Amino acid sequence: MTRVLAILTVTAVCFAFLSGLVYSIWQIGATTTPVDLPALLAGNLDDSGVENPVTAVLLNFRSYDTLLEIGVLVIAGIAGISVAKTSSLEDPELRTSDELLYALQRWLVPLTLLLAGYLLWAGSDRPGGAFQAGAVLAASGVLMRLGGIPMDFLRPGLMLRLGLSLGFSVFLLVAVASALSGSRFLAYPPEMARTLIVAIETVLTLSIAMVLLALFVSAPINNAEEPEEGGS
Amino acid sequence: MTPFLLYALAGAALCSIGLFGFILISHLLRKLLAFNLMGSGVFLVMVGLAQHRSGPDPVPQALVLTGIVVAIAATALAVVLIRRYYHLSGKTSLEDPAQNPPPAPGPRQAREAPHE
Amino acid sequence: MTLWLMAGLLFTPLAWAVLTLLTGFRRGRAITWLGIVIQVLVSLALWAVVAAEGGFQYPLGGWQAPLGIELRMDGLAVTFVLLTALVAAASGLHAGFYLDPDKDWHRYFWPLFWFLWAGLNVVWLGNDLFNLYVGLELISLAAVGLVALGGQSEALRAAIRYLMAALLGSLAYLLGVALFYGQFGSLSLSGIASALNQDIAVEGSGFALILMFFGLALKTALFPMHRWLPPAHGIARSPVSALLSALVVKGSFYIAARLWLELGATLGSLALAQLLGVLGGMAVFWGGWQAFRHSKLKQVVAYSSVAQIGYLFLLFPLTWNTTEAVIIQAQQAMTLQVISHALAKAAMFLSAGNLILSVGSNRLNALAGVSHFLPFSLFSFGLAGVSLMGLPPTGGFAAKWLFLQASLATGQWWWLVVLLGGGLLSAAYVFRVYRASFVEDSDIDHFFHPSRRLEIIPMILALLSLGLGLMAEPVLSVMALAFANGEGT
Amino acid sequence: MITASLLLMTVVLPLGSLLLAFRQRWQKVYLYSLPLLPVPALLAGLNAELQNWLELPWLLLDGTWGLDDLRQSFLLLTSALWATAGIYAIGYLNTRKLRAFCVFWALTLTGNLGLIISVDLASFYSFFALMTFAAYGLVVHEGTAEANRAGRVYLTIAVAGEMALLTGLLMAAQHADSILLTELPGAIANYDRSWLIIGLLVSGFGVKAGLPFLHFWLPLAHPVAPTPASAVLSGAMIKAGLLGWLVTLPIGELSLPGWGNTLVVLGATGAIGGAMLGMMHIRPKTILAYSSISQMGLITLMVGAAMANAAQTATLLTAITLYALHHGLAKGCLFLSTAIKMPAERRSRRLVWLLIGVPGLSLAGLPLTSGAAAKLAMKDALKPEQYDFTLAEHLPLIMSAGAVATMLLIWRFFWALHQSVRTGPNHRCTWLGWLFATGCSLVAVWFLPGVWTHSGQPWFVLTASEGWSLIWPILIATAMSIGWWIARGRKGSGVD
Amino acid sequence: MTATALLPVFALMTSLTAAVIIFALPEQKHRLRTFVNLTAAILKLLLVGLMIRGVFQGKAYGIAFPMIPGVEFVLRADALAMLFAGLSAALWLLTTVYSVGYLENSPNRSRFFGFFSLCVASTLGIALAGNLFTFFLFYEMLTLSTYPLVVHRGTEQALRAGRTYIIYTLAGGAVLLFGIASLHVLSGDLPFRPGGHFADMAPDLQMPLTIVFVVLIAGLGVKAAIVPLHGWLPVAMVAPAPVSALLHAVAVVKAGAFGIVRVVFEIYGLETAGALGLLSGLAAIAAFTILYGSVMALYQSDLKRRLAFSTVSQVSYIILGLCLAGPVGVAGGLVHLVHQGVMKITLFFCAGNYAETLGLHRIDELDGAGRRMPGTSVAFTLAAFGMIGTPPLAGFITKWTMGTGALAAGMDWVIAVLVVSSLLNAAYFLPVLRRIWFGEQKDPWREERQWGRSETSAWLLWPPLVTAGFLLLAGLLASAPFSPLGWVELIITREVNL
Repeated sequence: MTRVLAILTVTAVCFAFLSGLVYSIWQIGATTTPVDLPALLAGNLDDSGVENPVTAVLLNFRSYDTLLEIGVLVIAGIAGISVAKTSSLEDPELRTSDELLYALQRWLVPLTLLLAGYLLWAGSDRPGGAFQAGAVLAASGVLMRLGGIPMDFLRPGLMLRLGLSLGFSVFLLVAVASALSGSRFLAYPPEMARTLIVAIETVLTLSIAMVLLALFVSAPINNAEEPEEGGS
Repeated sequence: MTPFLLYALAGAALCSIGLFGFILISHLLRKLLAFNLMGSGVFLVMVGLAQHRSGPDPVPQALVLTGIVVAIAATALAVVLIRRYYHLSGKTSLEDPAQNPPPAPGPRQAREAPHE
Repeated sequence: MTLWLMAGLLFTPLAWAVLTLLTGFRRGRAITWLGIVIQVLVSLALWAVVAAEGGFQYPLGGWQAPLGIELRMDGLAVTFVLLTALVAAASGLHAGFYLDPDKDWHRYFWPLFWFLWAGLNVVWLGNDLFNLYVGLELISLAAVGLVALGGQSEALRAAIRYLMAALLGSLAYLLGVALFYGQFGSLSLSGIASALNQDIAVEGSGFALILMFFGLALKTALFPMHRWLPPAHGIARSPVSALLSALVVKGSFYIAARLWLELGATLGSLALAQLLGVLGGMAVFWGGWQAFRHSKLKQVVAYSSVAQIGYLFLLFPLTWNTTEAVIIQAQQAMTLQVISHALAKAAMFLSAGNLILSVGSNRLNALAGVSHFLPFSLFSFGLAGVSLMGLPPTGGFAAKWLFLQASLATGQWWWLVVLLGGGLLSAAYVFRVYRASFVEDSDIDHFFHPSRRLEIIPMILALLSLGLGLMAEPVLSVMALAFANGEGT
Repeated sequence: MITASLLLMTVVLPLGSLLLAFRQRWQKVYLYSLPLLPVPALLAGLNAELQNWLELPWLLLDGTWGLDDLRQSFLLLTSALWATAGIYAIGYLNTRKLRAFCVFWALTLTGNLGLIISVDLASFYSFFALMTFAAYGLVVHEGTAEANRAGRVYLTIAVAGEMALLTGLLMAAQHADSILLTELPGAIANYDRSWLIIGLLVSGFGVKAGLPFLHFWLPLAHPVAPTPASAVLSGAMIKAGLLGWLVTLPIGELSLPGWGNTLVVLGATGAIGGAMLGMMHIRPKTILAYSSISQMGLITLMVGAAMANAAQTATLLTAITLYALHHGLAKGCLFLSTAIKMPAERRSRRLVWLLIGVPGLSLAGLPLTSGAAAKLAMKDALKPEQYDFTLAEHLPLIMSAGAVATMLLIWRFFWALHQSVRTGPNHRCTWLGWLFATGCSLVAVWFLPGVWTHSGQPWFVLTASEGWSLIWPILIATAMSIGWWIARGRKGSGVD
Repeated sequence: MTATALLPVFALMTSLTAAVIIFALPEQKHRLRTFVNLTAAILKLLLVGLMIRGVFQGKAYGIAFPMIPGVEFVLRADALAMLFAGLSAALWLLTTVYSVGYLENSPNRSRFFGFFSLCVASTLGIALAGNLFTFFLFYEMLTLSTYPLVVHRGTEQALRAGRTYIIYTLAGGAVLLFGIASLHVLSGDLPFRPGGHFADMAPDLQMPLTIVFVVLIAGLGVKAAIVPLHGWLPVAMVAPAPVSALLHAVAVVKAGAFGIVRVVFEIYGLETAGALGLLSGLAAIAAFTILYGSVMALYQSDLKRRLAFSTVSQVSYIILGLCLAGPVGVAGGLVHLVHQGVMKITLFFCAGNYAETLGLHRIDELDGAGRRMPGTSVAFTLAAFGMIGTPPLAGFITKWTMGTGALAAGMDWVIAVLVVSSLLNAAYFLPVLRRIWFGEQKDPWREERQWGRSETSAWLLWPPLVTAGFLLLAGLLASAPFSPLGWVELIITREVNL
């Protein structure tokens, strides 16, 4: 009975939400924006160092967002490995000995690596970029992991942590360097913008892949735990 | 009425469905999926609504990209936590622990009082 | 000079997060100390700059507002930056001694701590709606990570619940941002505010505002949406609880307040304002009552946060459609409440941690006879409690006083019930703790004295919250100046 | 200068004597010093310049002390009585609770003397209160259940009286806008609600003075106190109430026939009713206490007359003073005699009985005694033709009835004393004190100021010449007593 | 920042600093703590004495700085302030001495003395507060610092008393805060000013001002133990004797009464308050309280409870005095502030002595205590008679001045109240005295402690003797220049414009 009631209530709430949202969208769709950001963007695209406006926004105009976004990712990674088993990442249950998968892996992994590289490179002038590349890279890692390929660098050790933080650190270093050189935080010198962006994208790709992979791999099986403070 | 507005409206619908699931489902992984559904809805609204008038707009696209990363990070973290929670308590939902205490696999005794 | 300071402010936490990620707990601690010193100095310097010269905008990457992200460094922001520096420094220092260095997972405390700090600074300075979203997520995930750090299933349960609430809140907020962007084509808060001032049609944006408020209120744990907070804050390590209660919930509230102050006049409505106020009032009573009922020390403190947060939401009804003077008063009240609650609650959680460490139990009645041993921490707890009760001369009192003034000036007498009754209710739960410590019939003869380092930190915080009441005027003068500046831009 | 120091010493010496109470060992010394305590007062009474106010601006609410005619007489009476009773006390008291007795004695003494020399209200009231409360200690000194009960009654009524006084004095002082007692009567006279003040004052002081219906404590408290204390209670302290009336009531300012009537009725009731009630008792001290009520009733008559006719104030005051002196000394004497143990030897016993008898008869107005003088003075002052208030014409009758009643009561006392007296040796000081008191009552009284300055003719002589008018009530009463005695003897019943 | 500005601050700091030092001292350092305590107390007495002299010569001491927007923190020493400050400083010294003796060999002394000093600091702050806001600040500080003292023993009963106490006082504080805030909204930050601020108020302010007055009095009335807000006082007597002494005599109830004085005199002004018809109502309540407290005291068999109800009754004398609204009546009320303090502290000291030395708590156990403890009993007797209003003690001066004032104001019924109250006082004090002095000791003393030849510890004996001496002198020398009455008259001529 309560269940039905709960469903009814939630349905009503969701419906109200939906109608409010639709009404809003409808209303907003009928107005014009006071600020034309795309035009502004197009006007400044040349100074950004990349041709693809999305990448320009991501890594130049709103690079702060991206920096923080990577930060979020790193946090997730940290939090993930913080609950991971300390000694080994080997989880026998996760290992499959599927022949087909193994064969597929041998083909797919190099392909995905290539794809990742392309995506990264393409990012500067068409859709693509560090995140997409990183995701693809991570996917190949997952495949390898499922195939039972040991990946020692994923043990929670310095290597893993270095890997996690690499992209972020480089990004940050660039940001700080720009500040140190007298300009503002995160302001790239125009002549170096493209180089820097590419460099950042590259390390980011690695880091993103690393984080995603680590989160996938860090199977929390350790029994080490901490009781609540003064817990009884 | 451009297709973009349709996207936005579809996003709204996704949001509502996601919300419904998010509230009602107690299984944590499914709840998380509902959340992701909702997230997608939001991203659709964001892009659709912005592009409805001025055509392709890279800014919301970039925002959505960022948003996706954030959502993925959150999802991944949630999954990790949920897995560990499951591992420790054997449960997949946040039911009231008062009613059925967790069959904890032998939680260690409370930290010894420092004086002992 | 200012540029350097800004770079320092933004850079240090992020960089230190990376640095501490690469090291173990002990080295991380040493590094953190250095970072704390830098952060505090930078914050102080910035505060001095703003106090002397007024606020300024800081376009990141050199890109001006609609296109790039501009940070807004006004008096309010810098005050919160400074507050964050103080509380975070205290919590960080405390954690350095409080956490067990031999537990491997504690090394991750430091990076999470620094990311949290960074996220908070993002929020205080943010003027870009989407940037604020990212900042919120940064805070939320770091906070969840901290709650879950090495915890048992209960801690994980709390963390998951917290995470779910935070995610839902973020999405609601993001949806609002999406609608706003669709409406105004801009993400800059001040840009939207100036667009609103030009009298454009705003049909439908009210819903966006409501969505954002819903999301933010959920993250702030406003009354009916508060249920995630007590488990999370109660079960986390004490320094973490201190950070969460003192700062994290304030982040989302701060955004809500900024939104309201910039956009509320046009997009808000009387009903919304009163609704938020009423929910705040109910939070005060419900939280107070729950705090009174709970038997675990940290749960009491956590529920007290729910109650104290309720006061903050009085800002909305008290600034709706009224005179400039009253608005200023309400803002000042809110600011003081944020600051004093942050200081007091941090002091309270830290000292609660010390007390738990001392008696080896989380239960309230385990405190029997503790005052016998004159623990410093009990004093700190008590002093902080005074501020929560809103008794003079604490900051809590100053805030309450200003809220009272604003309520009376706007004729909204019903808030008096909240302010005065809430004060009494908080007295009830605070005195329950005192009372427990005065019980003489237990014959405990062992009492572990935590190191003085652990005890002195909450004491300083408590004294600061006490002194805030006496020093409210100078502190507020910087803030008031900033509001005036901020409005024009 | 001397006046000032004597006045100060009057109060300071008894108060200072309290220091002797600090050590248990000193209590004997303290006891022996009791007779000395009123000495400065006695000297002051004899030597002080009259109307020479001593200003004590720091004291209470601006203190003023001093003596005038009235106060001088009262001071002499009081101090003499206290001194003799003090001597008596040395012999009377056993060692039990000596220290407590001495302390309350000294305090009561201080109050009693102090109120006499006070000219300002605050001091007066202070001393009055001190006396009232300290006397409680004397009343309950024996610690018996009876004493405690008496003490309780005493205190209850006394406190009520104090409050009436406080109220009356407050109102009077507020109206007079002065704290000086000398200003009060005039102020009260001019006050439109003077009846209230007068009523309060009459009843307030009436408690001390044993006014009928306020007297209940008196026959209870006076007998249970140690004998020397009873003597001063009945002899001196009761007069404090009278003094209070005299200094506060608007006597001589205003004729208030209504109050005259009231007081006369009360006085008559007291004089006759007191005696009647006393007749029913067999304890000598109780009988004496009722006698005090009766005697005070007679004095009340005079006060009433004075209230009724402002013109007669001067004569009446003299008469009142004289009567008070006489009664105080005689009553003190009689009280002291109640605890005298009879010598075994027959002749000595007769002598003792004689010495007891004379003050008794003096009360009844035996010629050549102070009682006779007092009676004559009273008669003189209360001649009905001088007054025009309603009850004035009944005054002689009342006085005669009073005289008869007095004598009857005295016989009753003698009889009761005879029943209860024991034989045995007396302490030296007991003898001394008693003899001293008797001496005062019979002899020294004639040398007191105010006694021998009336119209050039000494009272002593006058009493002899007016012998008959004094004697007949005595005779009637004696006859009645004998008749009753015979009747009772025939019936052979015991005590009533 | 001249000396004149800093003197009040210094005076305040002495006890605050003492509190801090004491808290920091280890529990075992008894002698050092006693030294710190006494030094601070003496120092403070000196400072206050200095200020009293200065104020007498017409100097003004004070300091003010803004605290919260629109509100100033004001410390100011005027004659009225010095009345209260002098009382608290003098009695602090004595109570400290007493407490040292009383708490000998008991645990938690560090805590006790620390809060004790805080409590005194708050009292001084209340005295020196220059506006309602500052007053409130210290008023609440007082509440907090007395709580640990009330529950000091940590027994179930003490804790319950503490709860009652804190519920009452905090609720009162909340009400007071509401009143102050409302007043602030109506008319801004109001410093205490002789004659008040509303001499010529707008007619439309009348209604709100009346309401605010009622609210303020209700808030202050809790501490002043006005019926029906007095419930905490008899309960709080479970505290250790010096605490009760302090609560009843100086700190808490006086804070309430003093606040009412400030509000009536220096916020509203007597005339305005009278014109609004507020004084008669207040007078009626005060009169009722006086009688009610006395009647209740009659029924108590516990000595301290009886004293507590006596306080309920006596404190309202102060308030009743104000309502007489004439120079004399007001003087009576004000002087009772001091007199009641001295008398009641003596009584509580003595009650404490009986309890501590002989283990006597109930009145019917006191039989014969006078012989065993004459010094204490003499002090008790003097104080009790003072309470009854017997001349020449301090209480008489109060009663006399108030009575005269009542008559001058044409409020004759007040006399009746005074008389009935005195009778009741007599009715509940005299039996106690009778038992002490004339009762025969029936049972051996419950828990007698020996102190050699002396009746009790000198630390315990002297404070009541000194206060008893005070109350005797306060009455005897009432007309001397620095007597309480003399000082009150100075206040009246200088600061109460009548």
